[in-house]
Amino acid sequence: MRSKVNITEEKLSELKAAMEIHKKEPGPLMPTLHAAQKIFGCIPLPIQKIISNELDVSIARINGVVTFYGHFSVEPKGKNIVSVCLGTACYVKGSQGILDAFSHDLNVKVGDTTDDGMFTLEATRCIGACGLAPIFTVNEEVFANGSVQLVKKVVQKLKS
Amino acid sequence: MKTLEELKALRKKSYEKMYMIGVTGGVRVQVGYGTCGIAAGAKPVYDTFVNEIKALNLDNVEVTQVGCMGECAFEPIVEILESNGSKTIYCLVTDRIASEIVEEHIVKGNRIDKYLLSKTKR
Amino acid sequence: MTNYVHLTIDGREITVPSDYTVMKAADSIGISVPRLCFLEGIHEQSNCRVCIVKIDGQRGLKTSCSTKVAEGMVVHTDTKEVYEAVSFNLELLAGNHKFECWKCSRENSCEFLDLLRRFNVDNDFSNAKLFDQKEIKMNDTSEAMLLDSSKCVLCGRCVSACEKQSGLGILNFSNRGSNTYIGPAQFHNLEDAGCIYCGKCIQACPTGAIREKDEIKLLERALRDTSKTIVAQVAPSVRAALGEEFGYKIGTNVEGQMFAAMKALGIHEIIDTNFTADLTILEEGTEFINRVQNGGVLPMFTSCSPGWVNYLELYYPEYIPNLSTCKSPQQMAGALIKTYYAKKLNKDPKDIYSVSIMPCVAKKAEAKRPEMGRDGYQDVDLVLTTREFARLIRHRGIPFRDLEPIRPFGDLANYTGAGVIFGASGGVMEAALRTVTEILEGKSTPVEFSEVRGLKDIKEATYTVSGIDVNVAVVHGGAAIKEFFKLMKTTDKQYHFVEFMGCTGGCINGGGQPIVSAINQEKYDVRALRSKVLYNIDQNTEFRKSHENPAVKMIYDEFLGKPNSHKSHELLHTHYNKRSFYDDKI
Amino acid sequence: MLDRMHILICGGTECKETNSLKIRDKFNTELERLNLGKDIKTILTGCFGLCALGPHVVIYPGETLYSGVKLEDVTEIVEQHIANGKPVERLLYKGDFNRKKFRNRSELTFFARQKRIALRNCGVINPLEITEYIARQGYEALGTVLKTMTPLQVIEEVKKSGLRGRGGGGFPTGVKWEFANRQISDQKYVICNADEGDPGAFMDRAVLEGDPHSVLEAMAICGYAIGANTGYIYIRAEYPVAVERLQLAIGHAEALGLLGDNIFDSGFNFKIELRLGAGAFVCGEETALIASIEGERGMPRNKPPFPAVKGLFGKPTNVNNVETFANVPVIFLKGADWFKSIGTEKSSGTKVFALGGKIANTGLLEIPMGTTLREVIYEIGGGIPNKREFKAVQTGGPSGGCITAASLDTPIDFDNLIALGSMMGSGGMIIMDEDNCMVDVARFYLEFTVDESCGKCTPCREGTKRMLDILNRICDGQGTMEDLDVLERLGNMIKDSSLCGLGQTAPNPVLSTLKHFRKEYEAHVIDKVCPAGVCKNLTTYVVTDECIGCTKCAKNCPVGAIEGTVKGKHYIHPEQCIKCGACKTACPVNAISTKPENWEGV
Repeated sequence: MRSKVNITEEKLSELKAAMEIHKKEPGPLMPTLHAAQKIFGCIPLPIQKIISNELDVSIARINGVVTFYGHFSVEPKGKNIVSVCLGTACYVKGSQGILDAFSHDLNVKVGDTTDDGMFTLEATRCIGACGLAPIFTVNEEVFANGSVQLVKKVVQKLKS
Repeated sequence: MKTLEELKALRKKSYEKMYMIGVTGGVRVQVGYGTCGIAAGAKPVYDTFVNEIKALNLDNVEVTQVGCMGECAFEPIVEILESNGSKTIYCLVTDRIASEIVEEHIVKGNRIDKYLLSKTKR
Repeated sequence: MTNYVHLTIDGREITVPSDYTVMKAADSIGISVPRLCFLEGIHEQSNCRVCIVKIDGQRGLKTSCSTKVAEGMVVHTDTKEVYEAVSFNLELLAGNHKFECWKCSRENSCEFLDLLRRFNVDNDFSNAKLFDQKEIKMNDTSEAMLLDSSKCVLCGRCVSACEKQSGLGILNFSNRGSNTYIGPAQFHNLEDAGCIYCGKCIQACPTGAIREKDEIKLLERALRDTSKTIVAQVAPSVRAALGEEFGYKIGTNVEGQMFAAMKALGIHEIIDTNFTADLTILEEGTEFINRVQNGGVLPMFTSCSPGWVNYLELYYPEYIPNLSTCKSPQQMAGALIKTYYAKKLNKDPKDIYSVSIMPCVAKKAEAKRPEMGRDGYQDVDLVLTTREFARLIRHRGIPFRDLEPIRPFGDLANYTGAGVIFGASGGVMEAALRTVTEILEGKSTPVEFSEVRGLKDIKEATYTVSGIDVNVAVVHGGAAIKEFFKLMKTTDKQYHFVEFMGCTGGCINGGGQPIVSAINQEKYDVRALRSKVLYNIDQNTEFRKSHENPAVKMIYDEFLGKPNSHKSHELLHTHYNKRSFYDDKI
Repeated sequence: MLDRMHILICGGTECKETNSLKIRDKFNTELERLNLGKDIKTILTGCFGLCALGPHVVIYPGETLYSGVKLEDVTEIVEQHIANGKPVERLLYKGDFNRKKFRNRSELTFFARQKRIALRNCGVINPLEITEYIARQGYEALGTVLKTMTPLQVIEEVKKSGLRGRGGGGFPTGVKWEFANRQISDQKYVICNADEGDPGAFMDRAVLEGDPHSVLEAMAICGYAIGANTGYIYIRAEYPVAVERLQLAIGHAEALGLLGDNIFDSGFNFKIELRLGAGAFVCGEETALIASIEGERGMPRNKPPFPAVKGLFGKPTNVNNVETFANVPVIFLKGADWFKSIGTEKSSGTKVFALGGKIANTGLLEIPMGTTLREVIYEIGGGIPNKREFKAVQTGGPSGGCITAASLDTPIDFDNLIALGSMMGSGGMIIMDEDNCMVDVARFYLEFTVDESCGKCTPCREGTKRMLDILNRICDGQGTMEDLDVLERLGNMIKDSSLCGLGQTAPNPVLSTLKHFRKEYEAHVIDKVCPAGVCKNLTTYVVTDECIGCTKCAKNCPVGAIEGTVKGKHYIHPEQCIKCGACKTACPVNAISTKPENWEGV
């Protein structure tokens, strides 16, 4: 089961409040989308429609912006987000192997979310910690000097 | 801020505070707190310094965050500036090492050579 | 004052106004720079990179569509480097294109195919063993249109047309890089994406990626079904544009050949939608007079353009009471075909196959509205666009240019000049005014109301009719509709009667009309040329006012009684519904 | 350059009052007298901050600090110190800030060879405290500019400094400002491009995190110069720490009246707002960045019109990146001449690089332009670890190219790197060793551009994808020689006909490796071997005669494919080997090889 987007009245009013502020600024769409992504964890069509009505921008256009940027997503992400840095410094130090290991151990394709909605696996671009390459992050936590062994350990811990 | 003189006065005051002008035995602990440092574990290190120095009631020691020094592979990096002009850079600092630095270097005044960046790199 | 600059293109020294692009400068001396994404005034994003040229002293190759000329500039449009780059770009596009030209709606109007021919492009990148092939996305559940990513070259012309001409923005790019596709948000189905089916995107598309739902086969089957009587109606604007599909100049009237072709195809009964256009004037005019005299909702809006009706139902449903309850001429004709005409032919309505040939894509969906029929059958069974009709004629090998023009017979093929100008923006208004003023004034009034003619987006006029100032407006094209509603919400002016059309220029520029290539859109004022055909016919008809049409008089006498009678309400009027889109439940 | 002597004389206001100008003249005469004038420059610098003891003189190299220098002391300093290398003990600064004891940092080559201008405050001040920035002369440049200079004078100074944009193209910053200044408009904008997206580059992050005020100050100076009252910082959302600190810094600067209305009582107003990027590399291109702030897909627009004419919301806009801005205040503190004296003739100043990959000292460094790649890699960077052989250095990220050992003595500047088929880019510098497959590296970069291409123009959208298809096949062992030809032709076509910088440079990693490492490509195509042992389908691991029989490889093999006795040469069973490379990593003597027999290298 894919985790469903949780749209509550409370979150909606949070979005509305954010839009009230941004509407007054020039170029309100990006800040609004950042807010929506933060509040709901993704920006599905119903949310896009609300933004469309409020900012008078067509839904297709909003979706065009949402799908253009890697930071926004239309589908909800998993409970845990594993991101492996594929910046050059990390790549030449073997981060592809780490990504493959996560993909194998979590049984999920890169960019996808596991069926139980527990994990999303992403490849990210440089997060600027190249001195510690290869790097990966699980949710907010950063793991430095990654290795396949470390992946195994982390996955075990996450699954338990 | 209306005039350059005003700014310069503030600058003088800040400079003196930052570099402990006229303070005897002043110590400034700079913890590298950029993304690299944070990723490498600067937060517990910083917290350790703050807590231990508070516990020891060392009011002439200031702990501060600074940006990246560039030596990312050796983060977390801590630099100790003393009002006598000496500067010491420690690298790959952990919270345990941080305690040790407080005890040995800051309290007793003994530099701990084995943790020096200059030693580690060579 | 215009400034001029001197430049050299392919060795020829020329002088052009300084605001010219290199492309325009080249065009002016007959050098045809290839182009694909460029659609003047609508899409000037220089993203296809097919119009690139070499400019001395500048790094790389420059797009001629966007580079302005400069004094002393030396341009080469056809070096080896340019040729290679253009060929390569075209080959890259071909690698993702599904070639099924024989059944493609753009078989003979494909700008992409023309370029592939011109550059004799190889197609090595389409080798699925060696190169990744894009996922094909099909958006084909709508009754009117479909979107087929396998033919899309991502030029973005449709996106700009929808935004600028229709004022809607139904289509946009999604994703990025090689995963980019064009469509509604999340490739949501078109019928639930706020699309009004005006078809501006189709006219903008250089290939067949976005097109009307191809229903030629349905007619082919019906023509071979011996149990059916095929009754076909044809809209006013078809005769003004159909000729373009057979090599005639834009603005040629091919009415007689059109009827001859219908006959040649094997269509049994031909009626003219111009007739029901006249009927519409009687119904709508009467409705208008009633609203004015009895304090009804004003302004009254016309209702013959289904694109416009879609627009109102989707975006301004609060104005539904303003909309005339009259069906469109197509649907009026459909209703009469299966009732009055069936009886005349002595046929069971179920055995009649009612076909309409329309300049319009939205008509396909209009015909399928559930309220447009009775006793389990639809009044119009099949709608073909002008383009589909032309393709059918071609595929059947009918020598259109050699056909002897004919006049259709039958009662419902009679029309007045008022009926035929329905196809041009302002035509409905003018036709209505011809009749309404005469009825209200009780005496003969002028025929021509030139204030409502022409191509201005929003046309306004005030006529004093039996002492009352009647404010009318004519609005055409989605973008102008949006504009007009803004205006109407802010102004104090009380409008009485407003004609709306979903397409700019009216039906003559409908989404189902022959495609005019980007280059020809630059060269010719298509809307004006086609409108002129209709106004010429109008001038030469015996009767120019709808209420003078003897056939109209006859049908009221024989069948309907009088305008807005119970019978006509049952057959010729309808109702509208508020609609919403992207209606996923949260 | 680095070894040349400099005499820095404090030219701060207070020192000037105590004769520093005359002292400099005296130095010059004395140097002239000893015929040293050519090699040694005297420079008036900004205040050293020890004004009570001025005037100060610092002699480089060695950073010897003299204080309280009088006119009559000059001869002695020149004769003793400069000519004979013996410091004048009696004049050495002896206060609490004994410079001699400051040696710890500069003892490390890593720091010693650097010259920190953009990074001057990074790792030195607390970025959360505006007072520490001010303590280091922060906002003095802005104050001076607003109080004493006209916008045109400001632009002239920047032009004179020779500062070029540090974001990639290297366009002269002063000229850019001039374009924007010339436009007549009711509204103009300054944008700081902080959308540092090159994989493996993080110098902008370091500045924003370590010294946010320097960027704010520079933007205000730029605003004054071009006539803008609003600035936007477009920053990657991936840099939360930097975002937070910038937000804080803006608040502090506003509270002190250093941003906002009527700054320094000059009538000049300037406000700065943050805009977050959302994960699109192409938004580093200025027109795409502008589209993004406007709330559109980040698709580049055709130039001209340039942003200076028609930019954000259709108004004249000047865009510079973080590092460029970070240099600006220093130019006004120390003078354009001082700035111009650093670096090379056409590329003045310094450049920050993010050194990464197979290098001992990964990290951030700032060096004067003109430093050679060899100095950077072997002296500052500490060379290649693990006894591996250097293979290539990649600069300029996905837009750049690979530079080989043969070109290591090239002085780094904008033009030299372009001549080598690479580019400065934002400053990523990735070192690769023999274990890196250059075909795979080219593939990696191309995968990046394919992912990050905005999809607007045909060559970039479709062309890079096809190049990637081909490279994937080559790495898989399915490539043909014809493919190499198509790669080259396609690459050149994409360079020539793409709309924006991303597409125009996207083929560089492929074209430069094809040029320099063609043999490696051919090994993949003809011999079906990946010499570096990266492309799994084309790799066979073998133990060479170097083996000392330590058994480490066998112990580390996850599938038990390695057989051997202690002190005996080991053997890898190819049919069991899963090509994970664990043995190669474990081997202490580099005795496990993936190279084909008779491989002579590239």
